[in-house]
Amino acid sequence: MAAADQPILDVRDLRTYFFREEGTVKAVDGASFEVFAGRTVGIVGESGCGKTVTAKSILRIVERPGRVVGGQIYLRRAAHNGQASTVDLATLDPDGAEIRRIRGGDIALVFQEPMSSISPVHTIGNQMVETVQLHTGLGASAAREQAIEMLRLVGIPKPERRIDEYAFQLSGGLRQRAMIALALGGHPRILIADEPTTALDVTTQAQILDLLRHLQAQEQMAIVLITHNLGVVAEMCDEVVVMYLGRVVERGPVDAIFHAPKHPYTRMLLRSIPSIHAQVRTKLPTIAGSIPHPFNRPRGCPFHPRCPDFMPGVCDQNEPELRAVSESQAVSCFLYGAP
Amino acid sequence: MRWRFRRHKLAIVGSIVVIFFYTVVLFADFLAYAPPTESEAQRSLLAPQGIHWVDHGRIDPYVYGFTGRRDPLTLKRVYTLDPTKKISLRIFAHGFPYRLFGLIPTDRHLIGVVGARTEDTLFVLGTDEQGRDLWSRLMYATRTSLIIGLAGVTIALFLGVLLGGISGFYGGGVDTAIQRVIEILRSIPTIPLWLGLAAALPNDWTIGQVYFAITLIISLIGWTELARVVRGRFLSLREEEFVMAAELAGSSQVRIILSHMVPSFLSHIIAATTLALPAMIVSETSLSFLGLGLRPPAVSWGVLLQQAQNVQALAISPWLLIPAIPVITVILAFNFTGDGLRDAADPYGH
Amino acid sequence: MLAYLSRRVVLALLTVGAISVLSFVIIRLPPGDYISSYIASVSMSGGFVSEQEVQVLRREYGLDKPVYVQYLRWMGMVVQGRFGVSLEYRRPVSEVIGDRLWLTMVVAIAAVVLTWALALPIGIYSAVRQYSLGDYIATFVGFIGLAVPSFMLALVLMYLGFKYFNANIGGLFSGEFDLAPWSLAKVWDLAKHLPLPTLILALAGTAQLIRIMRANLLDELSKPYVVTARARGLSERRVILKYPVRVALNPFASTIGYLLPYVVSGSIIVSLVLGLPTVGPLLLRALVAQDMFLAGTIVLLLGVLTVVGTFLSDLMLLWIDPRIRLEGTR
Amino acid sequence: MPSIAQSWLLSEDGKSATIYLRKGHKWSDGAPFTADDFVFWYEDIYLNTDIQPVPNPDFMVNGKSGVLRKINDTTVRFEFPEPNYLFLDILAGSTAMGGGMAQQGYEDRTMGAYRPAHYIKQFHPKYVGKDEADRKAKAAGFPSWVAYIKNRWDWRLNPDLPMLTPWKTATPINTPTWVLERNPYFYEVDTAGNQLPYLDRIVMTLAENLEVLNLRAIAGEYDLQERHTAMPKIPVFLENRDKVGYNLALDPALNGCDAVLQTNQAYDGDPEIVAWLHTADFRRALSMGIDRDQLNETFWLGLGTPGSVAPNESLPYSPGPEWRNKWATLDLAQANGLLDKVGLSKKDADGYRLRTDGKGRLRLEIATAAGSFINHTQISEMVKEQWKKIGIQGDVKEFERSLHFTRMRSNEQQIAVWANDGSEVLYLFPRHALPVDPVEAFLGKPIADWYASKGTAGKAPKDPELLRALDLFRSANGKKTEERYKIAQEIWKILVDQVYSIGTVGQSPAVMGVRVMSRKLGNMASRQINAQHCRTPGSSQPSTYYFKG
Repeated sequence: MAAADQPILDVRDLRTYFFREEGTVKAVDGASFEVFAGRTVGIVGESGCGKTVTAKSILRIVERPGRVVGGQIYLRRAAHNGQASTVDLATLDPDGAEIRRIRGGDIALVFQEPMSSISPVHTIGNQMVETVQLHTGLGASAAREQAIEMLRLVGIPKPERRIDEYAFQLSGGLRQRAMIALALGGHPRILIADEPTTALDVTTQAQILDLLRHLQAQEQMAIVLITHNLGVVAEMCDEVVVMYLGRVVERGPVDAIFHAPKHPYTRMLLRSIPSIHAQVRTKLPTIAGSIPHPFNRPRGCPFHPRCPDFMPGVCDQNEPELRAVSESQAVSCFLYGAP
Repeated sequence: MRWRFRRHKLAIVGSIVVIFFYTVVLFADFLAYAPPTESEAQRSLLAPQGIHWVDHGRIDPYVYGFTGRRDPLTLKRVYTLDPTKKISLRIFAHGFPYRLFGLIPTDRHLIGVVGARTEDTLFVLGTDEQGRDLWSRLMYATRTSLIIGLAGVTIALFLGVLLGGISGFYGGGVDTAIQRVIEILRSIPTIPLWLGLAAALPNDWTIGQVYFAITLIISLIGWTELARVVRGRFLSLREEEFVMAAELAGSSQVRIILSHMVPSFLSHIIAATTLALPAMIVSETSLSFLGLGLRPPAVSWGVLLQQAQNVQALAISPWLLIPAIPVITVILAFNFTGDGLRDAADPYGH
Repeated sequence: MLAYLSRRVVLALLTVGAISVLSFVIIRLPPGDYISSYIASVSMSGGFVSEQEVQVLRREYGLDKPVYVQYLRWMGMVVQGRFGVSLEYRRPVSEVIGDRLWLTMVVAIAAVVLTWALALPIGIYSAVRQYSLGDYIATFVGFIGLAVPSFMLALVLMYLGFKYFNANIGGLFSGEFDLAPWSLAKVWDLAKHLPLPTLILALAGTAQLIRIMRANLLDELSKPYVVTARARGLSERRVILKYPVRVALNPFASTIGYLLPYVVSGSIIVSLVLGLPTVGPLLLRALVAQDMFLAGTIVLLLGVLTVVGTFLSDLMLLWIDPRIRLEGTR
Repeated sequence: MPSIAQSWLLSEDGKSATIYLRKGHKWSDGAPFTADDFVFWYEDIYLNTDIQPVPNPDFMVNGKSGVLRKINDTTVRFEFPEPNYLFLDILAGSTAMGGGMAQQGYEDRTMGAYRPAHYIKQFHPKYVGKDEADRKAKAAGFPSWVAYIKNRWDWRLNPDLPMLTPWKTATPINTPTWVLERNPYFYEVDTAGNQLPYLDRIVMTLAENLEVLNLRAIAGEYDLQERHTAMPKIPVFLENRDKVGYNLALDPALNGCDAVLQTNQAYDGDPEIVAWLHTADFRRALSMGIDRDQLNETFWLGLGTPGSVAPNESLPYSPGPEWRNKWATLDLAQANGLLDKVGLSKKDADGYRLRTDGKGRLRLEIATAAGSFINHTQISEMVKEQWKKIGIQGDVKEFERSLHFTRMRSNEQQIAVWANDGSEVLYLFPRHALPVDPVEAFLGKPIADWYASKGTAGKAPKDPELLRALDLFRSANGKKTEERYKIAQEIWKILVDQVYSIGTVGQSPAVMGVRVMSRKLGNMASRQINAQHCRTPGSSQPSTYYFKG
């Protein structure tokens, strides 16, 4: 198989649990998806469905008492001899040197709140130079040069001056750009962007998304876009992963998901997008009920209490598995195959 | 909230200890077996008695009788046990009369002896220079000190919530003025402030009045911290939507404060109070050490520790230092409980 | 910025004024005055003071005037930099204090440094490893210092030092160095006497600092910038020490102002028990003897120290925290 | 005074006392010590009303001032208008007038009868002008020349002051270490002709706290310590003496009691209490309700002598051994009998006697001072416990020391506890035995005012016996020694019989009598007189102490 056909990141049956005294929270409970170079995967779902924990799990930076308890996270990376090798991130020591090289160097992370994601008491330059040095081994002044370049790359005007400023001195859009620049410091091949545009106004949102696309084209980066905004997904992504209560309920190419959603949950999500074609003053459909409390995870299919197609005796008894329904699309629902 | 508190294991232990100590407060007379001031030179500085638990193969606790004299060479009091004289212990024995909770007249005590006056025979923790039973004094001291702490905190709480609340709720000039007062009060070193205030107490006050005044003085210092906490909470709550909503809906200010704001920061207040209590207890012992707090014949932890604060106690009668153990225990317990409560009330420790 | 600073200066001056009034009130609160305690001490040693003499003494020290006149006279002197003559020591107050002030500072600073050296690592550890066994042990040990009455700890340690280690008893110098001019040997002698009082003083404050550090740090540890830093591949040690610890230290700057005067006044009891030649016992004695110029000067000094300290720590906060420093410059 | 004089002579009529000085006697700076130093003191200090606004009673007889006259360079004479047989005692005792430097220099008393004129003159306006004197004071930070000159002649504060004593101050007492250095011109020599003192330097360190002081003494850090070494610590001293290498001497005092319960005979508060404090049988009952053996065992380690307030039997003032135990032994039956008899027969449920005016239980306040040499508060607490058996409720209240005195001066105390040290020499220091000195009169400040002012102020005692005792005391001033002794015995008999002051335990080492001496020191007395007028350790000749080896 050609290298391009192989995913550079292959997440299989990832499970991350939080062990609290009150009980175990299964924040991610069997998530599987693949990420290809130069392409974008969107992970969507309501708040609390495990999107962010999935991102942190990949980097192995889940806070205690959380822990990756199962699954594999295969990362294909260039080894020293030019050959590609594959590591399972799930088996690495989370405090070890290897995973630290991967963080920022292979996989970078951008958060939704640029203000609080950059240290308030260090200049942007300070943090950027640190990252660059860490992953490139450059000297201080060379690293600074590169940091300025990076800032220029993400479209920050007068980067020579901005580099010595603090996050709170920048406007929201610039801050997010700086954040992206910071993430790119180690030339990662995968960028995980966790709600990168949520805190921004619509115009700025568009600019940032443009920037991401532009960078992706230029650096051949894979992007994992975590969002609850299906509009963004439609605009940006090649693949979509829909998560509910820590599980992947459906995944597939963006067209398939948007035009032929299989899982009742996906359908409901799509229906809740306001449409310009809709009649004025029609009530926006909402998803009935709310997400169950993490401790009170329902038996059977986790979505069954809210599901319009709930089949008593089936959905509340057995857990569905993710099954392919077409060449590229998979769904976990008993509507598409009995247990 | 409850869950978070329970995670703090030290806090659970701490709160159990605190409850235990306040039980002692309630039952001090019952737990003591001798009046706290009954003195007798012939048992001056008697070391803690060993209690023998088993007699003739069954559990029948007893102590030995003793005789004492002063060694003419060392000038120490020496005591010799009299193995022929076994004095059996009983629980719920009769002893000196008192009123339980200040109401029910009784003469039952937790322990006592058979066939002799308990006051003359039983010295679980030994005696002080005047031959007074340390165990019994400790019980009464616990009562005094813990009540002072509680009363002091109550007053501090009242002042703190009132002034901090006013400061935080109205803001503006009132806030500035109160903040200034707090800053000035905090700039004055505490000990001179105590000294000045304590020395200014009228001398013809009875022990009860002095007791109250000391409490007041201690709390005068303690309220600023509470006021700060309350003000901070008020300031942040003022911005909260539900308060604004209530305001817009035309609720009166008192109503807003009582029915909306107070409940929402009650847990913070409880935590802050719990943390202020040990400071009050330390203050009481320090004031007594300086000779400014409660004075004999009042019995408090401070008074007991002050009497042990000398070379001869360390060298000859180290058991006089025993009262330090409950003091340390209770201060730790309060601190851990308070920390636990605060963690629980506010996981991010604001 | 300038407006802010000048506003702070004016406020500080007002506070100092209020403190001076309060200091005077405090030292004049107890009934009687210096003369009555003077008579008591003379009588105690079998001396004699006649009624007439009492009148003369009162007049001489201005104690026959109304309290506010006494205050104004005192302030008049203080403003000129004269603090009056200690009634008890018969020496200018500045001389009496001068001997001890810097020793007080040495002890206080040593205690503060030790407090920080103990509290910060423990605080960081117990925040990073919240609810671990180590957290419990560290917190417990830290709190022991808070719970044991310092006067008792001081005496017990001093006695044990004598009994088992033949250590010097109390004070800051051995007898032979008390009078000696400054030399390396004398400094060494001081250094040998310092650990005990420093440790006792430091233990008393450690718990509080541990608690603050732990809370601040817990607060910061959950911030996204920590996750980001980690995601950039920094080592855990570096992540913690460079980012959240640095931010959590900011509030500490504002405590420095209170810390020094707090240690000085907190050291009164310990200094008393250990017989240290510092300002604390002097203040206590002056208060008991109602040596009003001496007591007033010390209380005022401590108050001013606090105000100045607060001011300085505000400046320091301004300096170390860019958020405050650059506020409004954009 | 006796040591700086070569000899002295009291005239037969008691009206003049002549002091003969040594020829060639020198101040510590080498300047000659002559009669002019007396004259300077008398004319420029004692008679200067800025320094000494009113004459001192020590220099008066029956209210009439004496004068000082220079006879020649080595002779001065004190003259009085009426016989003053006591005056030599006053000069020799620890009084304002006598007492040498110890007393004179104490605080700013102007007495002491002589000054190093050649030195002091430079601060005196008469010799340098008022402006110059004030300027010097201001420059040194003192408000006026008066304050400054008083500072200059305080031997403990001023190292420059010329002295006559064996040692003089090198670094002043108001620094952490008070150092005394030998006076090169000290007049004493030993039998081999070596000049005294043997010790070149005395270093006294300031302990900020009594426990530190005691612990240092226990650890042998002092060569000699006798003040503030407390009785309860004696076992600890004994335990460590061989290990550390010091001796412990106990010097019993001569006064009757280390803790006296003084009843206020001029109390004007609660009339019921006033009446009982004035009832002799009530006071006697209180005295007999005290178990002194218990007190002795507990607080004096059994080393004291229980009994009344009378001084030690070896003194000429003593009324005799039979007065030691008069009304001063535990006798509950007699005490209860007396109390029943005087009208306090009704008791409440707890067994305490009730007031006769129907206002509940009779309560007596016992005021104590914090920080006394022996713990008066604890002693009083124990007395209070003992009084339960005679149905008397005592309320012990401890006051800060100066407050204790302030209350006495405003006549607020009912019963106050203090020691009667000094009373062993009744005429020189009567204040602990009789209410004659307004500065300290726990038996009633108004009575002392009345006595001191000869009836123009204050209040006469109601009690005829007390009045008789005061009359006797006043009459003794001009009497010859033997007669004075008789009168003193008579006064003590009244005081003991009437029990104005309830004695407990005394003649013990409690006050300055626990002496810790390094074994390195030689010529140390194994017992020395421990009495106020001997200014311990002065009675054991410190100038002869030396270090062995």
